[in-house]
Amino acid sequence: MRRLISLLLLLIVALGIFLCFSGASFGAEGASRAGKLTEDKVNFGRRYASRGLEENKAGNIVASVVVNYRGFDTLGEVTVLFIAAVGLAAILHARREEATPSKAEPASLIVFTGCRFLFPLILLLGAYIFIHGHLTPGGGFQGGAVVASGFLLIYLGCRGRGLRSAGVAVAESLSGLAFLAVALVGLAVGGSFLLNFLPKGSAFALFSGGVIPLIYVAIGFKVGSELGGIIDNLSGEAR
Amino acid sequence: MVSPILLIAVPLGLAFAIPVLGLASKRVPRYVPVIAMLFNLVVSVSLLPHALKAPIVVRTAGWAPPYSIHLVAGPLGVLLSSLIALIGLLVAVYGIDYIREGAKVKYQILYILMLVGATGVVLTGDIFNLFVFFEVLCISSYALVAYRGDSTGVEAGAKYLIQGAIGSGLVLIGIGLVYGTFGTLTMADIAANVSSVGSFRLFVSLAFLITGFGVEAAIFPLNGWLPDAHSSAPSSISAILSGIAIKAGLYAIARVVYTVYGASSILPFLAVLGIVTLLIGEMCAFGQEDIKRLLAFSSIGQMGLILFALALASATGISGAVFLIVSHGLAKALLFLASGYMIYRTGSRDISSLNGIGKRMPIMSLCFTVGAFSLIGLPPFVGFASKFTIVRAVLGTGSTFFITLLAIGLIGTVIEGAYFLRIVQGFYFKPAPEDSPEQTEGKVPFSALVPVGLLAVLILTIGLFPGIVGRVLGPAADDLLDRTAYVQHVMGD
Amino acid sequence: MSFLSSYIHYIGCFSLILIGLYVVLVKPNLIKVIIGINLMGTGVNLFLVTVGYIHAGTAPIFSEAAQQPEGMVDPVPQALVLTAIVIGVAVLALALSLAIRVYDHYGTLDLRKIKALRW
Amino acid sequence: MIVFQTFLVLVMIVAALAAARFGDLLDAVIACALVSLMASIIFYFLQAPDVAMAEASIGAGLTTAIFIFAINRSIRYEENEKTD
Repeated sequence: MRRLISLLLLLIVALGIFLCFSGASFGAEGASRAGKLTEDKVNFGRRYASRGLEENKAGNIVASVVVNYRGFDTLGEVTVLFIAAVGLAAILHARREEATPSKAEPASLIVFTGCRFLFPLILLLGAYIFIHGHLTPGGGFQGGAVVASGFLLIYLGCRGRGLRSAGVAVAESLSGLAFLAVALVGLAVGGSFLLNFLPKGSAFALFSGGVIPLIYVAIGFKVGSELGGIIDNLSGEAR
Repeated sequence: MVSPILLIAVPLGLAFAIPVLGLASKRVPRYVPVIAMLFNLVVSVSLLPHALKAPIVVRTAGWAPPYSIHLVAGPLGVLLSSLIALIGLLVAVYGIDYIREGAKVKYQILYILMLVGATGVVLTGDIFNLFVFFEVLCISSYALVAYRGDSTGVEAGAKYLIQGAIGSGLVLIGIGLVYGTFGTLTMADIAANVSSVGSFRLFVSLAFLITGFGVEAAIFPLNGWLPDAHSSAPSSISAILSGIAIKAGLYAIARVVYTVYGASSILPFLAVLGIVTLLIGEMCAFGQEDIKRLLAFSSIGQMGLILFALALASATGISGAVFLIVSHGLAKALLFLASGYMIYRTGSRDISSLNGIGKRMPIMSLCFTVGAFSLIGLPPFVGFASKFTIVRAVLGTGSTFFITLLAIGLIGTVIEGAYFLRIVQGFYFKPAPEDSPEQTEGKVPFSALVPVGLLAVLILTIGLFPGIVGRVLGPAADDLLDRTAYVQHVMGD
Repeated sequence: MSFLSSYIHYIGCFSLILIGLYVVLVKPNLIKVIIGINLMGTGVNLFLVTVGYIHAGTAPIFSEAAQQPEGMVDPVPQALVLTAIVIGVAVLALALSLAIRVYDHYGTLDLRKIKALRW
Repeated sequence: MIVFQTFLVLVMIVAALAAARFGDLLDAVIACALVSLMASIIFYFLQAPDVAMAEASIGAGLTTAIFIFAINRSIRYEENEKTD
């Protein structure tokens, strides 16, 4: 019965979506076929792609959209991840007191050494990804996720040597404050939140793009510490 | 004039700073939400005269709209953000001593972020940004419903999260369809172009958006989560969820339907949905024995009435709806806050165990009575003024359809009056149960009496002098109805 | 062939969304439901990126100054999807922590058996 | 090229169906990771390298890991479905 009703619901949704695509131009592809892309007014993407390089001097247009044009979204998104990390720790808080610590078998020497050797390299790769976010594909989120996967490795290979909750908390709140501080300096200097107030340099150099690399580094630290904290709490290793 | 963006940035910064402050001192984090909300209240109220003259459009990143995200602080947005800050401040004061178990510091962080999300929803002028702040609001409420990790809270949180996640997925599909059709995400820009596109695709994207936001707004078939979540959360959180969070969903629906799409053809459908929601909520509330579940179901009913009033599409109707949002927010926050300490005192959430509490907790039960009477719509409380505005608006439209719906809806109000009067009668005229254990932890601290008393005084004052809020209601309704003015203000030409 | 090239991605993403919705509506197991939410999220992300795709376009990244912005795919949906992916993983982590606590209290993940609360 | 992309989409749909079907939650999670991986490659072909990186590291990597932690701390097998 329940299955039948849900299949019927799905059919209605599918029909609605299908009928959407039978009509006129849709999406960037349809717009380019209809010749709409020449009008500057109707399409965000066209404008960012054509003017983004000179306005922000960052080679990666996605980076300048994420950090500058739609940077306010990014602030909200970092907040969402922060909420998830804090809420998860709060929900599992009671469990930590009632659960008895499980004695897991330590990893073998080869795994242990391998993990200790790889861990700094992974951190380095993550840092590379978020520092070069404005030049190459990648950025704060991707780099942060790579950093967090380093903590995953530590959990697998070196039990009991995970992150310390206090350190994670300090890292995430300081990097969040750094992001906000950069944004607010823009408000104080130029009257606009998240303004790219630093000299932008010449495109394709490491020191270019004004505040974009700064904010990406802050995001990288924040995402890395939050995802690391989530891994720590879910795996039951948090201290 | 202070930039409205500080309404979001400053509380956010304080929330980010709490973990560091918490390491320095255990006592400081408890007072941070109060500071944040006090700041928001002062700034919102000081912005109100400016917003009444013309909506304040704030750019981010220095680009003129529509090329970046911007905030639009119009009369409606600033009125709602003042309401959020006011209720948030009072509940934050209440929470200083009320929160006794679980991770207290994390509670304070999530509490601030939930209110930041609500403020962002009412101020933003960009449809994807609306989604992001909506997620901030929703995800922190999932976490707050379950933050104690007890069995009912966790179960309610899981149900709420599943339905909310589906809802936000649907919103995202709707946004994708909108972006594919218009190539823009700014609400004003979409509103300016909306007439140039064939109607069926618009209808599908609007259906996705309304269904998605409707989950949070607890419209009839989508409100399965609400009674569980509102009754399992701590009372201070229930007050915010009922008083503010569900209204944010309704605001999003109203903004999308009126300003962005200008879709007047679906309004009768929304009106019918509203009345159905009203009847179902009130009927379920009538049979409840648990006081917090009763209040939660009554919230569903009131949301139905607000939706009905919003669907009237007349200036009076929308001012009535906004007035009801204000009055229901104040009254429901008061009821949940008062019931929180009553539950601590009697150790039970059964309505029968609250019999005779009027003698043991005179101030709390007096305030509860004020809130209940206001919800029923008795003069001279604020509920009467708002419901009267709605009735006047319906009679003003002169259409038989709406008058019939209103007549059906009045049955719901009668049911509401019946169960609230039963509770109040129990407070004063029934003897206390024999074996009622006197809980010593039920002593009401000063920090709880002040917000509850203030809310009761506010309900009475605004009820006696509706002009305090009434001056803002007209411009707020125009803010929602007048699409050309909105587009002109935002796009600047 | 031209049908495939214009619609295959839309077919893929809406199949994912519908499968995800089906799992959420039908399956009683809490972790299975969360898997359904995850599938649906992936589908939605794919849909958003497909909306911004132009046939035979190039990635919105300038690697040398000579490159022309014409024929570049739309960067905005990609930025939106980055946001959506992170929001998705946040919801997922919270949902899984709730699932763990539900299992602690009730000893099962079957949503039909977890019925302490009802209407 | 379009044939290859069609193949990827078909693999993705089959993996999603498998994730919906498997009674062993661990298998379902692995199928889910396969869906994310295929989606990541499709993102790359859709000229979205940033999204492809994010999907590969977050969607296919971290998500799978936290699913496995959660399964480790609850149960592995879905109970038999009874039609209600």
